[in-house]
Amino acid sequence: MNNSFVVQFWKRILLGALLFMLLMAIPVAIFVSVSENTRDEEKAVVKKDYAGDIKKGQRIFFGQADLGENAPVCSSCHNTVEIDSLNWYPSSYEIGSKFENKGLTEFKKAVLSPSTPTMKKVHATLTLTDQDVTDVKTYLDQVAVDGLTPKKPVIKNTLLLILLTIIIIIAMVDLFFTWKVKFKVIHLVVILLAIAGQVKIVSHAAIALGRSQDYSPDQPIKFSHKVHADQNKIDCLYCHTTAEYGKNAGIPSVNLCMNCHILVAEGKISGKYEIDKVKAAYINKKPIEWIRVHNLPDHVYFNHSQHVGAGKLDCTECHGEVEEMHIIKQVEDLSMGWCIDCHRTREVNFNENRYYGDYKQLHKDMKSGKIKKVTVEDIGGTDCAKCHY
Amino acid sequence: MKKYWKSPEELSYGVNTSQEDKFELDHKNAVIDLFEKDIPEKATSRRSFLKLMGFSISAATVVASCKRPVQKAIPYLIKPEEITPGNASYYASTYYDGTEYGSILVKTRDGRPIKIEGNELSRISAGKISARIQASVLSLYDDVRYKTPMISGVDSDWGKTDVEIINKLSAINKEGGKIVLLSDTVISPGTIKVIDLFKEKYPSLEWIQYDPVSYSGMLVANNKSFGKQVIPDYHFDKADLIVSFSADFLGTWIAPVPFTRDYSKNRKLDNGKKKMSKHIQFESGLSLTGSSSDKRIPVKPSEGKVILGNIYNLLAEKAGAAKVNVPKSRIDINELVKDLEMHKGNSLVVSGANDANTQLLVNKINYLLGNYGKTIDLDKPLYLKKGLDADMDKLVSDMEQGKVSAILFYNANPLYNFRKKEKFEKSLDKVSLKVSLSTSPDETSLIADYICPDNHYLESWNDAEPRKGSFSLAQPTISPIFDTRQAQDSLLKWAGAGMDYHSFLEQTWKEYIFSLQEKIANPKEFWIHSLQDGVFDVSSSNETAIPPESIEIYGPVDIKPAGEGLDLVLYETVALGDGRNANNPWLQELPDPVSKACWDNYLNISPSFAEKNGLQNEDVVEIAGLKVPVFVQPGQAEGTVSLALGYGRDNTGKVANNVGVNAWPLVTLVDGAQQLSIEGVSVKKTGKKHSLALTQTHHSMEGRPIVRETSLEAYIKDPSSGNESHEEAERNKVTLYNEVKFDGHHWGMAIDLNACTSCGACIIACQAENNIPVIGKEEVKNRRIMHWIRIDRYYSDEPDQPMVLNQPVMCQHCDNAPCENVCPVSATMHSNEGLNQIAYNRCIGTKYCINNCPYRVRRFNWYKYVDNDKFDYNQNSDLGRLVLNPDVVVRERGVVEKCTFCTQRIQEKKLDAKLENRALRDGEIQPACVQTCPSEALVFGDLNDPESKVSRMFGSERNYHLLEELHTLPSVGYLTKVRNVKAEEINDAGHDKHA
Amino acid sequence: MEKQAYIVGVYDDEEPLIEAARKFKDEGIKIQEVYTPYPIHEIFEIQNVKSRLSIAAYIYGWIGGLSILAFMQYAAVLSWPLNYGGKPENSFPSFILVTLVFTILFVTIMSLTTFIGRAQIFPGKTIDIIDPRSTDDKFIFVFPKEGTDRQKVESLLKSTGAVEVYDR
Amino acid sequence: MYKTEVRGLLVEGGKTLGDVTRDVMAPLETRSPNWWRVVFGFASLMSIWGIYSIYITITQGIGTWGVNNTIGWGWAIINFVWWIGIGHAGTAFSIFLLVLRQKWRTSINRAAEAMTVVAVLCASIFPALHMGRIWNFYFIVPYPNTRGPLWVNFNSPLFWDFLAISAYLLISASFWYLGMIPDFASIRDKTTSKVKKAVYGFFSMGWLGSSKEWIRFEALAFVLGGIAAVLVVSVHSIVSTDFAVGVEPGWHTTIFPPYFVVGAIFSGFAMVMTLMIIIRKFYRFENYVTDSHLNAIARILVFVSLIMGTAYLTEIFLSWYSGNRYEMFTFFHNRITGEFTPQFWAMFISNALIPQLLWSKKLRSNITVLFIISIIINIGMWFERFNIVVTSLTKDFLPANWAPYHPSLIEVGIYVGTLGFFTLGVLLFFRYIPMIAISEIKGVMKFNKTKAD
Repeated sequence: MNNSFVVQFWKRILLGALLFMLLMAIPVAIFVSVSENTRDEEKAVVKKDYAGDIKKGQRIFFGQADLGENAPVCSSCHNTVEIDSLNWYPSSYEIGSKFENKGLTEFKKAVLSPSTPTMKKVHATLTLTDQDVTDVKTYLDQVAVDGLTPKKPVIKNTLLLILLTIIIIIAMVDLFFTWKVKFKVIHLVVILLAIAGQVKIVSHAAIALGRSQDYSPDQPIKFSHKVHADQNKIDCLYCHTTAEYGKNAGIPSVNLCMNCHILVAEGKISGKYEIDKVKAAYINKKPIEWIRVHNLPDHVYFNHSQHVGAGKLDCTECHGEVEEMHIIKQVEDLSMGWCIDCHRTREVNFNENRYYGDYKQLHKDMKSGKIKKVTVEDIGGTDCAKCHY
Repeated sequence: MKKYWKSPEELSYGVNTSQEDKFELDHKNAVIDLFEKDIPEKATSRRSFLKLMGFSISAATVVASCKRPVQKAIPYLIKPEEITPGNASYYASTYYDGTEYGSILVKTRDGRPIKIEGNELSRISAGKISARIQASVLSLYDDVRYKTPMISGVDSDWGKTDVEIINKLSAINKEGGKIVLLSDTVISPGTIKVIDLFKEKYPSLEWIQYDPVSYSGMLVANNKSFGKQVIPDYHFDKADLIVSFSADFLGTWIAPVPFTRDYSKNRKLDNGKKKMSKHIQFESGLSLTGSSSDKRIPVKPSEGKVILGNIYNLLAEKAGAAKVNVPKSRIDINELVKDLEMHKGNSLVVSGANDANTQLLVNKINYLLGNYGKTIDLDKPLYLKKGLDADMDKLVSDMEQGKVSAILFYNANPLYNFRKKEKFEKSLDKVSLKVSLSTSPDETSLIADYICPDNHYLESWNDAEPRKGSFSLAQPTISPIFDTRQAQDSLLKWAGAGMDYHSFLEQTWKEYIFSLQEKIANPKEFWIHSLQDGVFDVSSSNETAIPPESIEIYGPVDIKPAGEGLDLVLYETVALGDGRNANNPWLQELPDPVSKACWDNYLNISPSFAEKNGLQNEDVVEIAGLKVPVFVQPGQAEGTVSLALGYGRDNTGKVANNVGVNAWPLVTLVDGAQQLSIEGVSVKKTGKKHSLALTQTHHSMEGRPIVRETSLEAYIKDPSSGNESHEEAERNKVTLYNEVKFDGHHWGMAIDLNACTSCGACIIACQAENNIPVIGKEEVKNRRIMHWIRIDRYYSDEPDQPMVLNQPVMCQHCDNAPCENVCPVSATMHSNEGLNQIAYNRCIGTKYCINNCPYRVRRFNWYKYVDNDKFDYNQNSDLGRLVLNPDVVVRERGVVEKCTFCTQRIQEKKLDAKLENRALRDGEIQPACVQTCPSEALVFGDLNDPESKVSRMFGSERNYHLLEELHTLPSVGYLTKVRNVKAEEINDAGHDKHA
Repeated sequence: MEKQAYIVGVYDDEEPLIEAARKFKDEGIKIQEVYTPYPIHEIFEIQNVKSRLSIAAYIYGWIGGLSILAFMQYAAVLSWPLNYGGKPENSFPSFILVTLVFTILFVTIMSLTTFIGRAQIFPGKTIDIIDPRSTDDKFIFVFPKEGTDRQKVESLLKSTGAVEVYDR
Repeated sequence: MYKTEVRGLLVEGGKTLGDVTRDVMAPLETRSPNWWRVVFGFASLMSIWGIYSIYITITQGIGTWGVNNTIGWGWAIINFVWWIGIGHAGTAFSIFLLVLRQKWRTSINRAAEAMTVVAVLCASIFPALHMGRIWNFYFIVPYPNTRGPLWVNFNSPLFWDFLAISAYLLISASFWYLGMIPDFASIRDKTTSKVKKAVYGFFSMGWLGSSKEWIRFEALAFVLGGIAAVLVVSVHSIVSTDFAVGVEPGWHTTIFPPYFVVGAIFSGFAMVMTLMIIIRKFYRFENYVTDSHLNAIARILVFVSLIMGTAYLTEIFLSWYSGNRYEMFTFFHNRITGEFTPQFWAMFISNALIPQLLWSKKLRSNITVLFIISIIINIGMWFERFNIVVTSLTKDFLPANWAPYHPSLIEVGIYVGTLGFFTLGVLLFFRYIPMIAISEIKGVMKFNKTKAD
């Protein structure tokens, strides 16, 4: 092919594409950024009758103020930044919120004469003057309003998208104007790869829209499934009582928690702080507002008893290795394809459950060896109206 | 059938210790902010929390933007044992609103009632309920209900209200002033005891039971004949010949549901039965009952009386009894009398006239025919109607004379439905204390000094004795949504009883009703048992005594000849009855079984009258001062026009206000009984138009074999008679592709057209079960009604004397469904259980399936019907949406929907079977329509099971499929209608003449 | 783009042009390009230019048709067989129309692409217009200046009725 | 080679090649005439009503239309089929005649193709709008997805329709554009305006007119023409299956595909006639669009009208002959007599009877008569679609479902809007695109000479 033709052709196409991309960049960026879960909360400021030095308080909290050699640094246990992992110790925000509406004396008492052994041990070397306490309290009040420092974003899709756009622009500029790289093929490869990357990001964002795989929100109580299910070997169905016979697996009510926690008042590592929340809920008659992790759209009917009770599925098949999770997380994407895939391969208790006796033809086929197993699909498990009505 | 009964520990409900009380209250206050601020939170039960809880999950998931909302999951603080979130519980209860009685099961999900079903243990309603009872659950979530007690129209609280009322009542009592309690018929033994207690405290109390549609004439007549002021129980199943004079016993007369059930028992021809009852109806307007009859003779009401007299005379002549003075009837009745004589002891003559003389004649005729003790039971009378019309007039004159100092309105709304409401209102001025116990605003409560809102019946304790010896209990299924109090509690409070109605009722049952039985030795156990069952019947022998022979027609009877003028007949509609439920949008939108009109009342005129006066549908005429549109109703008797009661309400709520005209003022009083027929009216054209919302506008089958009918005579000769085209279709059946075989289940439904009376209960049951929106008059007029099941009604024969054919039509679940094939996006296809399924979320709304469905059973969501001010019905408010069934998706704008055979119910029962490790039982799965059908015309089951009832019905020679010649292979079968007439009568009237 | 030097011969009618083309061919002088306002089939023959686009289109047709049939077979029978109104999963007659239309669509798109590639035209292509009248009413021959016997060409042009001969 | 003796001169007035370019370019080079501006304004008003109606439909729902549970399709589908029919002719015209090597097509095909593209665009608005959830339109595309994957229903005529119309739009647009490339080059080389030079130069894709370009151009034109000829037949056949696959009485018939194709050609040719008369009149192209051209179209119309009449009668005959009571009711009690009598006879008279007037040579050469008849045919064809959609749906199998149908103002508005869009499109075409294929006209000029000799 004529070289000038190729160059010209690509030039036009790419310039067109560039223009198009610049036009599309704004909506796409918005789209991609909103498809990432974000949450805003309203904040209100409460007036106080004391006023300390926030800066000073912050310095104390971060251990920058000189409090003596052995004084523990608050922030080394009480995180001030949002974290993914589980920190049993209350974060600065939690402390702040807990004491937000309480007086200085109460705060001071809690800090300097703690009740739990862990705290006793750690706080033993802590010496604070009244002024220090006021400063820290003022700082924490502010934290209670502002919340934790958001964690540093890992490379977010939006940024990646912009980066790729920049790469494309640079490659194009070089291709047409600066001519630094002699081999034109390199430009093309770079541009094509970058575009492919962008398409991938956008399509993934589009698919993930309305999905929430890996969703793992902060819960009001640092409830660790690992501690309960793994270390203490509590069966799933002990708490999620209705999974076998009800539509919902059920989030245990506080009285169920109290079955154990009336005795277990203090965790080995976690101390009292989190368990106290359960107790508080029970005493104050305030149910705990858990954040729902596994959400299905309204147009899907899902029944736990069908899967756990009749289908004899293990919880982990859909929820993953919950007993390994400190913070519960949605492991599967819960997409329709995921459901259907399982329905296509999963065997039903065809011979054990007398209900299936009605499927005479399948039984005949099974007996004659025509089929080896009966999957959910064989008995209509991929029909629309099994889940959508 | 497995039901989840109320569990014993729940019985402590209502006797909360104060600590628990506080606990619950705080607890609820905490969550109430989360969901809903509109509902005042006062009630003190865990159930209200559950209600809100259930609501939060279903409502909070509307994804409005791309942002994923954080969904909170709030568990119970302390989970009640008997509630599993996401699973339904059923509680036995009782419905009685003064017009209809039903023993019911209330289905609750997460603590809120969402559906009413029939209680199969009841010997009266036997698991079947009417459209009105089905719809009653919606009125629980009515926004207009009174939310707090009110003093002179200003919100108040119970403490203050009680103190003031007690003070005033005591003062009146001291002065010896008369206190009147005006209620409708009270059938609750408990309530009667409460009123007795109230009377003890205030001896000047006069209790008047006032029935707007009264049976006063019958009560008086029976008193005169037998010394019993009661309504007897009728056994339509035992009658082989039923002659009814304007008694719409399948639609509105006394107890339509039990009557329909009994009636259809003797109309069905299943299992090769060759005998059925013969039903002859004399009436003016075409009623539901008339349309089901074998022979319907349109007559003027006055003519009906003449005919009765003639029948009596012929019978009396043979029996040698005294005759009455009666002019000769224009209608030849010799044949009928002969027939009646042949059916001595198994015939039944009933009359809907509220006139003691006519009822005396009827009594005498039945007596001469030996029907007492056989088809009529005086020993176990029905208590459903007790009001005497004379009492009301006496009350008005008492009030005018200033004799009445206080009046309490309990389920009574005379300012709407009393014939002289102006006079009543004026005389009320002289009453110093007016207290209304109304649940929601009505015409009467507006003028009351004190409004002490009653609970909705689903929030209340109660009992009932609809028939002597048959008791039932009502229990609350949700704590009061608003700050309301049960009327009985109010009365007890004012009577200073220091006891709430719950314990009072329990005590009453333990003391009195307990003693009526011997089976259970422990009163507590008896109470729990009754509460679980919902009903209690005194066991007694089925034999009934024949009343003494000494009855005589009271006084000399002279029957006037029928007048020549135009008669106006007022009637109750099946949907609205006397109008007390007018604010229920489901009922307003239920098409009348005969006219297929909704959202209006109208003057029915006969086609010949219309022609004579140049009137057309929708022309507004003036009659007795009312301006109403006319509706040309085939079968309207010559010389009569008829108009429905129950419309024209004001200040009742956005649904009922200004719908239709109020016809109650036209009622007249003759011989101390309110008459619903008025002689000598005139109709004047106004030249205006008022549009009517009709759901069917073409009434002839055009000679098509749609509803197939035959005569009993022909049927006995050849069971497949009338169904010849079925054979033809079977013969011509060729198929390009092999028919699909269904392994496992193949759901099907059989509909016995002989049993269906077109009462419409199935329509409302379906609406409640499947979250079907109400669309309002304008949209119904645009022919967009959303009901998934409809009842087609065709006329054959002459327009002035038509034969009526009814046919319920829902999705036929065709195995070769034309609709499935044309959906481009695979939103609708066939399940391996033979269901025609639709995935709403896949539908893009091309409406091709609607066009390609020869049955036109698919519905399109033309607008957004939820949360849209243009459709300001129950789905437009948070409260109204609480009635939604959480198992069924609320459809979005722009998607097609249709009958699913209640897939959710099929799945539920299948799951139950799997969990219990057993095979499904026949009849276990009941779609909502089947469950409620009072005549059991609909049967659902598995066609793969040769023993199932539906398979047997499919095997009947009468079975055919709608439009089977199209080879759509429907899973719904119809059984031909058989009329108990001679073969030539069908041929005359049958299919070809009107083509 | 760099401009090449040409000898241009202009005719104002079709017949002399064809005559001339024949003559040049007989003389063994290669005409670099002929520009005409409309297609002249005789010139194609003389110049011996050919297009194999129709063969390509035929092949595209087979590819498109077979692939859509295979796809439908996969989607409707293998991937997720569904029961639409009792029809068999592979309801072939229904597939015919889709196959037909998709084949046409496929051939169109592929032929267009091939045309653009082979004829090397695309929107906004920069070109060297030899004589703007060639799209109006003139027919022109173009010879490269280098390696052409100018005299002979010019005389031949003149003799065959060229109205104008010029260098460019 | 082919000699046009039957038709007389293809181009009259002794035009030279240069004249052709100048004449065709004239409307592009001069200021738009006043009538153009007036009509443009008027069409814009129609379009605004249309856009408003579309807005209401999308935001409030199909409920704003007059359709209901019995009649799921109303004006939207009538208009869709009508527009598709009109949009048929352009391609049918130029492609059939191209394949048949009918030289006289050259002066008409450009306008006909332009009309096709605009009409198909107008048509495609309707199926999109009549969907309840237009925002889920992409469900109709069988793309790999995470739903299982859930494909589409290949049995559904609507899917065929979607594919056929997208293919048709793409192909007619490319065919149209392809033909314009040499003409754009002509304009580029001829015009004096710099802007026009740049713009037309861009769109001419670097066309020079070398023989290598020409031979590939011709090859592609024949490939596209050949396959599009199949498409012309298949598109309307597929549109007809929307009805023929349905069970409704009056729909379920095998005559539909040919009947629809012929009907489409009929309405399309009538519209071509309308347009050509306007072009000829207002742009003084009498020398290019000669009387003999119009004569030729008129003769085709007579012929096609006969086919239409036969089709109508066949349908009626078959409904009787089949003995199917539903079919018989639809044809005899709902069309020929009954509620829809006026619509049926409007269709029959305007499509089967009135065009027969064109047998007369005198009438055929009267431009006014031709114009009026062409308009009548288009109205008649609209009624044909009305008959098919509305009469069958309003009164089908179960009389209980029979319901009346009245279009709402919104539905009418969308139709008027598409008329506006069409007019706007055609006006822009008049203004900015050579209305007559310059190079093709030039190509056939030589036959003039043979004739003149």
